[in-house]
Amino acid sequence: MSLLLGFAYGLAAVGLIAGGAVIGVWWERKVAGRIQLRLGPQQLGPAGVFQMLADVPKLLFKEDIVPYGADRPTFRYAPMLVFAPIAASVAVVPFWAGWAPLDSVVGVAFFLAVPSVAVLGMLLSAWASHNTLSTIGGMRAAAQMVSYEVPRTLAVLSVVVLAGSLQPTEITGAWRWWWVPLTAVGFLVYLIASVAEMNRGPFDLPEAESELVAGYFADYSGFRWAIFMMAEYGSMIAAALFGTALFLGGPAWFAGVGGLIAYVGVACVIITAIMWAKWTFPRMRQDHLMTFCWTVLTPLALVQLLVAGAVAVWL
Amino acid sequence: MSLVELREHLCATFPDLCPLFSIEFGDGVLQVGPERLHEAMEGLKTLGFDMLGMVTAVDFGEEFELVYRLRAREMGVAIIVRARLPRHTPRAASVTDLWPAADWHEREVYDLFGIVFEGHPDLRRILLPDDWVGHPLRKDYEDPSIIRRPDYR
Amino acid sequence: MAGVDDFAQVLESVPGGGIILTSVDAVADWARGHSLWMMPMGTACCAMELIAASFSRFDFDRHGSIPRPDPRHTDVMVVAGTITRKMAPAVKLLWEQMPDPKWCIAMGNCAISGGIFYYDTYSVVRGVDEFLPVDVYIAGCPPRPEALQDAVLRLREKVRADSMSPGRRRAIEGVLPLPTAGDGTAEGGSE
Amino acid sequence: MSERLVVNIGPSHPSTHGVCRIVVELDGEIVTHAEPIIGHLHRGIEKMAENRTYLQIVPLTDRLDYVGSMYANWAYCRAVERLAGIRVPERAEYIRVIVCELQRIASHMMGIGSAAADTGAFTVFMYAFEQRELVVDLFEALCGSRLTYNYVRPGGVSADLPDGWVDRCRTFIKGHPDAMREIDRMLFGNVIFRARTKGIGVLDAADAVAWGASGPVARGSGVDYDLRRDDPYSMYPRFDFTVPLGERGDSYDRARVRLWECVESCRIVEQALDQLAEYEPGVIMTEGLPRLLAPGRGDAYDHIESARGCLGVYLVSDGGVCPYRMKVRSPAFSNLALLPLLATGHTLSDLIVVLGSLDPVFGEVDR
Repeated sequence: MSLLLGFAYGLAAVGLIAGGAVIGVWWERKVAGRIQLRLGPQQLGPAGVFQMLADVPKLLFKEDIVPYGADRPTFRYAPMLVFAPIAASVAVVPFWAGWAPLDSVVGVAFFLAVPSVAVLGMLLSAWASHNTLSTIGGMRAAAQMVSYEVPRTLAVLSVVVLAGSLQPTEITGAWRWWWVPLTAVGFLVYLIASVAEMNRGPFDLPEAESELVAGYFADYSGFRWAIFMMAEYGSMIAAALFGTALFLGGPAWFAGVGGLIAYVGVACVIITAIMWAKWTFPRMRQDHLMTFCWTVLTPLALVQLLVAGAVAVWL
Repeated sequence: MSLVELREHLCATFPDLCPLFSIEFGDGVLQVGPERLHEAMEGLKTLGFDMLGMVTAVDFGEEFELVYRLRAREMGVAIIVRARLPRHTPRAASVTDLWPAADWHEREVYDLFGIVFEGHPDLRRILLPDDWVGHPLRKDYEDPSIIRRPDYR
Repeated sequence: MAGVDDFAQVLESVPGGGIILTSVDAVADWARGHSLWMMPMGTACCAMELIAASFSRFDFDRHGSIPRPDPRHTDVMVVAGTITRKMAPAVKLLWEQMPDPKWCIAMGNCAISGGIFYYDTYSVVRGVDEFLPVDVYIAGCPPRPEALQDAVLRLREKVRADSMSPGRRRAIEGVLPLPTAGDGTAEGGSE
Repeated sequence: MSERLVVNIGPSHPSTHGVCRIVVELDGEIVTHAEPIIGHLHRGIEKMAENRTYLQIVPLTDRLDYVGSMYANWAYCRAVERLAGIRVPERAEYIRVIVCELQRIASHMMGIGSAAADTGAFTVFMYAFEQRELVVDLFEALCGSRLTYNYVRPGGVSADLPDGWVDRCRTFIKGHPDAMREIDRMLFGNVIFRARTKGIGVLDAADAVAWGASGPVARGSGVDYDLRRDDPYSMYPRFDFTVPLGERGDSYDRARVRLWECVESCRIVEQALDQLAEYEPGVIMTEGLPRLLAPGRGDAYDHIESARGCLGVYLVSDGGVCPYRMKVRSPAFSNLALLPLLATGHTLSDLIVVLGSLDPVFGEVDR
């Protein structure tokens, strides 16, 4: 029975991420268009909402190329290894007050640890492509994702310390409004580190369009490439939902459906802000990125953790 | 500085270059032989011609004419240096040691005219693929892929 | 695409297979036609108009076409500009890196025939159709961005007429017939 | 020393600004050697010119520097005029100055925009390109073409300014500096962009001169050299303008010099429009030019300050109706030769930024 339930959750998570990615790509094209003085998709449906209904079948029907010289099995299954951990990480998001699909006592640790496995998928796909630009992209992805784990984890720990629990539902249950000003820095660090984790915005070095063409997925065509895109958007959705829940209290605001709607709405605003940053800022350089991580974000997160810890002890 | 002043300046510093200097179409022109090219260019550089604008060549049948255009920013004057090379041995001394700018320009002249610059560090084709046969800007260049234009004028 | 053709033939022979073919064709062609992502193979002057076409003023994204620099993610290669003999192998390689189904737009006179560089030159390939199967030609030196957008809409008509089964491919509507031999004028087109 | 990774960039790459192939040798992410391989757009224009009449070459020159076609037109026409001894009416000279300064704006918008896109700031590219579109609109009203104008002809220009054009131009000139200030704030004030470009690809003034760099590349290094002022041609002595200079010679300065040149161009166009009003409309072509120009034997070189630097045309005539030899001294060719010097020792990301700051146009590099 629990196996069946787990299977249903899995399907729902994949559906959520796929659906979210479809809407997210459309929304991103509209947001980018608005920022860049243009309109974005227009032809299919009102304001082009059904644009992705054309893009997705097209990608499904495309030829599935495995380049000559590529390591065939690794090349084929690496995208799954990127997508699966990110889909799994959605399971611990507390959608409802006191309820999460996987209400684990170590939910926070699960959320922070499992998506990091995706870096293996990126490295493998980069290496298996047998392409120098992909390899550089994969290396950059690995360096960046492993480094940004540190400030991200430290930032989340400040909330964990305040709540005294690693269970996301308990954290949202213990959430008080004064956490927002108290953990504002932590939230910012979490958001920036998450953007770096999902290889987006000003931190999209691994796929840097103007340098590496498309980085580690440069040689993927059709649906395998779509899986990478879905993983990117999925990780954005998961990070926004989880951040909203932990730092802003998310589902704790209202009870019932209204709470869910408000929670998802705020998460959408955060996603839009992430897109806004991507289309405004230039791309950082690899060494600046690392310096920024270790000399700015990590100390900030540590200070935040100290402050939160002191407050928790004082209470 | 006007061209007349340039002539005086040149004659005062390098008397042996003086008879080679003339003024054509508002440009100062120095016509030297290929064997004295490098020496003359070196002299011009000490005179203050610090910018090498272009290196090119013209195919005059029996001879190639190398054309250099130099500019002196301080003096505000430019000079064209010409050297005639025999067609059967199109060789000249490279001026890359004086102006690094000559590097690509000389490669281009080598590519399109087949003039060999002695002392050039890396004389390869630059514009055409490495396996190209012939030097297209020579007047006798024949290529079956060229379609001659009917005379419409 | 041999495997697809065989599969389509088997489907044709099965009762009811035609219905499946028609509906899959309808979905696939609709999706492909509305999501023609471009590989901007801009080499020369036309590249400027290609850039302009996807930028703020003309905004190709309205039609669902976005330029992607990676050939693996694209559907239609827009050859914009002169192709020289040094460049041709690279263009061919990029074309081969694009996944099927793929289309090619020859933008501008240089890509059609060499254009202004047809005569007297030793290094220009006279038309990209010497080594690529071109679907749509756009005349102009360079064509306006609107012309490129029209080409994409024309290509959409061609995509719509496509089918998995060779027997079901339709003639493209709304295209001027070629003038026949001995007949000085083209018989009036359907437009 | 670790094993080197050889990466091939191009010839079709989103940020090579055309068709340039760069073979890069990497040690980790550090470029140890970069070799640009050019010629993928070598169309043999110089050979073609040997079989075209002097007037028929003008459209060919359009295709040289396709981001700034007016310059190649003008440089070629100046060489022909010098060779044939043609005096151009002053009104035509003013119109040439106006269109070429507008062209400088259009070209620099492309230069700044693509330099921004190389660092990932794609939106700035869109904003800059919008300004370029406004200039292109003006040109379209002037000669009916958006890109290849064929407007400046030997002896004058092909058409006079149409009705209302001066007012449209003034409107653009008025609004453009504000747009530049916006880009200055958005791009050059951005901390990431500054970190990406400052101190990257430093070219010192001595190297710039020795390598024959010109235009914004040389001026970004503080080489105070602008043909418009130092070898004045056409109507430029009558205008009051300053030549923006960089200090450090890095990618940031090269890009920023372009920005301020646009503002200076606006000033020049404004003065030119004021002075143009004194001339009677319609006198835009030298009287009595033969249909087939056949200058006497000889050769002539003339150059102008294009958006990329010193653009010269060298013509040799044997007395016939076609030039015996035409050589285009393209500034982008000389500037691009600096790439190995500037990029070595920086990261791969910086290589792209340096290439963008050199702003090559391959139609002109390869000819």
